[in-house]
Amino acid sequence: MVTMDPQIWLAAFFTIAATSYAFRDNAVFKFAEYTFIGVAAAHQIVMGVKNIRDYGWTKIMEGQIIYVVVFVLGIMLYARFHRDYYWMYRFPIAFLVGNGVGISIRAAIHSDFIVQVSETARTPLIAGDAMGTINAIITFVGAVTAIFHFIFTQEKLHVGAVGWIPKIGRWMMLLAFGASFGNTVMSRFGMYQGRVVFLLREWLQVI
Amino acid sequence: MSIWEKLTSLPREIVMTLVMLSIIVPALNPLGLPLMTGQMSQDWYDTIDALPADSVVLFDVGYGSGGYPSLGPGNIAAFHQMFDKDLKIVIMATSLEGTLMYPLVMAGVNPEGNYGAVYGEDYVFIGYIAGTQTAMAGVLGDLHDLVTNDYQGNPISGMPILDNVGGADDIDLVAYVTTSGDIAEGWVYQAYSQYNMAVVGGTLSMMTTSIKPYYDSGQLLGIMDGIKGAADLEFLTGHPGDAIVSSDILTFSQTLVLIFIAVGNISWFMTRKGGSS
Amino acid sequence: MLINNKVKYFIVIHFTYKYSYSEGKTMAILTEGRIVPLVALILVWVAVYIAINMGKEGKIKVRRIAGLDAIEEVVGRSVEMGRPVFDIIGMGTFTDSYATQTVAGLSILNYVAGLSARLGAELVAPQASVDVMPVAIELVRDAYSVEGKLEELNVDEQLPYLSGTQFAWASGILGMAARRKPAGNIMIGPFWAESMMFAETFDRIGAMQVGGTARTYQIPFFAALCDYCLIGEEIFAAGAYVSGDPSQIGTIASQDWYKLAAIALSIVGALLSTVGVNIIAELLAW
Amino acid sequence: MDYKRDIPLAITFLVGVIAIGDYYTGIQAVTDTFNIIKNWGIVLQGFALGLGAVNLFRVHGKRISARKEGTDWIFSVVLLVMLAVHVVIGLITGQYEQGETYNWLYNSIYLPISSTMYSSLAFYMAYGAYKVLRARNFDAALLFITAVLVIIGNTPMFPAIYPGFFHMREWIFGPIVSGAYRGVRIGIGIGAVVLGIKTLIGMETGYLGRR
Repeated sequence: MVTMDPQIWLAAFFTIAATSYAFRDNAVFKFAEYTFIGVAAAHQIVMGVKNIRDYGWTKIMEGQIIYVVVFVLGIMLYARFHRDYYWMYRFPIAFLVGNGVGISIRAAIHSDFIVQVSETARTPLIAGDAMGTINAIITFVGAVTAIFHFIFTQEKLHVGAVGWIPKIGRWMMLLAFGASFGNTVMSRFGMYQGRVVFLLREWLQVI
Repeated sequence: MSIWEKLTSLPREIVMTLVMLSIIVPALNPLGLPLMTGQMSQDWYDTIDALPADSVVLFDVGYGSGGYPSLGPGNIAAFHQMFDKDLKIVIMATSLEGTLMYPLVMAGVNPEGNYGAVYGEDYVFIGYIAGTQTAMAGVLGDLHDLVTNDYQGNPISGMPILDNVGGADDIDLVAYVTTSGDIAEGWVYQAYSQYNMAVVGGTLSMMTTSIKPYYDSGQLLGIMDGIKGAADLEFLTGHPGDAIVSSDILTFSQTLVLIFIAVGNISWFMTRKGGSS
Repeated sequence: MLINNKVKYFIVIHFTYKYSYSEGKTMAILTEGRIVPLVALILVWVAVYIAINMGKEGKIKVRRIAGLDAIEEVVGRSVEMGRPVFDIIGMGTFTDSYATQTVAGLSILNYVAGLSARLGAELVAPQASVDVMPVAIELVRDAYSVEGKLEELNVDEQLPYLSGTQFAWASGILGMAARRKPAGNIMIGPFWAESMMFAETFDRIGAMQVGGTARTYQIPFFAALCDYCLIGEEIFAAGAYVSGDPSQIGTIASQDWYKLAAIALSIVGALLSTVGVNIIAELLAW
Repeated sequence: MDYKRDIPLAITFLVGVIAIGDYYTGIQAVTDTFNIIKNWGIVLQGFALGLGAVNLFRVHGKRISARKEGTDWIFSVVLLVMLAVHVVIGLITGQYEQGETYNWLYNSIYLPISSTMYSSLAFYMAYGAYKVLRARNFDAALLFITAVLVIIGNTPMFPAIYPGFFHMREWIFGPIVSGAYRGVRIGIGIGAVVLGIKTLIGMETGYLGRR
């Protein structure tokens, strides 16, 4: 039996509306899309206000008057939309960018560069068994040739006999991208089946 | 127009309808095919299994409704295992919609009913914190300096679970489930590189290849690879749910995709042979 | 089995770390185990300075990327066929984390506009971002005026604003492609799920395509469908090559030095550890 | 000196260097300062969350007042109404997203659209796999091989018939993916670090906006 719950009916309508784009662009889809953008922005505001209350306002209430500065900086963000006071927006954004960049690159050099290089450097190319050796060599060749492919300012590294190295890198990457493509297929179907199950189970109640 | 020419350009409506059917039919008539567990999810499971009871896990709900169909089941399975092992779970959200995913997940886990867990003693949800990596660094740095209330505004002082949790040194494992590359990398940066913590991560299958290097070097101890990883976890924890149901659907729909690939290639090859030479 | 042992090993290490190091894990000034990363970070700074200065003096050459020749071919083909050429730079903005990809896309747009003006092709470059659009218009106008063909440019027709929302933007492009039947399509910049829709549609109408993005998830679609695909950082090199901007060129050179170091350390380290000497990994753990 | 540009550049540099100093040094004063920066940053991010909405009001407000482009302006009205309704309901109760009405609306409107919007790309994946995944040249052939093998390994039926299909998939995710993606990861990592350093030292100023 089909459900009588208006919430499920609404959800079913929007599920079908959002799917319809796959067949053809249409007004119902547009309605869903613009609703989506509007509600997403609204949710950001709601969560933003809650965040400001929980992590800023409570601090002022506790007597940490210094947080008034943060509120002033926060309001300055909106100067961005003013023709003449536009530049005031740069102070808080500079703070956010400095913090964001600092907090991420300080660890990125370790996580993405040193640990990865070190992992390549400490793995022996000969393992206990033949398969292990083959795997170790493929991994090593893939990593080194892929980096090689992305060297652009050393022209002599891309001609003659060494010119094969970046080509191998490109092929190794394409093989890996193929695996990524295959997994993306699963990712999308894994998501969409959840919506179909919702329609069949909650809305039509046939399973 | 030859048969090959027709097959090389099937109208999209036909393709879409067949895809729709390939999802609906198995949903109505599940087959219950066996599953093989991947190494990445096995490692996720083993990592949590190796933790002694009362270890503290920091769990990040880093996805929203867009990722829920793929990641929600895995999140539920992960919580089943953690509650089953009597771990203390400190839950947070770096995703804007995390606080709305939390009730959906908890409805599936039912920690009070299934495990006798008590909110505030065995688990707590400190809600959404803005700033992604800044939020991670904040919680791992000095939790009590940053957070004063849980997601519903109740003060966290006096909650036994948080009495002994001040920051990274008191947390034994960081686990996250996310749709965002910034969050997936961020925990490796902030927890592994900063504090040498044990981290496990769950992502959409399409992101798995990009974070795989972290797993190879031990920066991530396990990966939950989207809906497949979720099905693995449901199987390993013995709590079958939506993900295992989905594997039958995947069988049908991906087989259809494979047929399309075959038809596409053969017909393309045949028409090219006939046309160009 | 090996990997399972790895997990257990890390758990053990983690707990040992937690209970033994937690009291005195920092030395007086520098934190243990972070000396190499700090030195590496400071050297990036030095490298950027040196490389940009070298770039200004013209000492650095970025190699020509194969895809750039293909772009010339695309534009030439459109002239021959008398149909327009599309250049799509994606829907990135200057404030998101893909800004550098947008900049690379703009450099390419400038290059394509120059070629189109010179060879007489009709360029169409739909826009998605209100931030980026004025810059794009400026660049295209510059390119046309360098060639002395400014009067041939119709900004409203050739650089229309479609939409900043993903699916509206996608369907706008698909509609334009179906109507205008371009002979060529160049897509360089940040792309999301729309990449496949674009690549597939332009392929179907018979356009020759050059695609490139540094968003790795989308590369498979370009690699499979485009006649030439720029993978990842190739788009930055291509952008720097055509723009000749010393800052961009210097950035690429400084990254190259680190990549060369990574290759050298990997090769030496792997060979040494094959014979049982693990010195490189130990050094990097400082 | 142009204080409208130079002071922000100095702020970026200072804040960034303190963040880096916190990681690399054991100096207590730096760590304490950075703790304050972190907490401020979290509040400021909360303020920044409203920027998108203001932009939407500007763009769609203009579109509504112009009323050109056929009937598209009606959708702009829909957008702004939905935005306003959700904000009012979220804020008026004082319970934010935990409010009962807000939750109800979220689960019946936003959740279904959002989770369907991206997942309906599955249809494109199928159509794409059919039109795209053709071994038309050497590059595409390489992609084709691993993509097909991974899809086969991911489809539970095939490993159920012959487990080797799954082991093949696992092997591809072993050396092939590990090697190439490690190279890609190192490249991305160093690229991000160089860009970050350029930002801190004021050579990359795009975030400051127009001059």
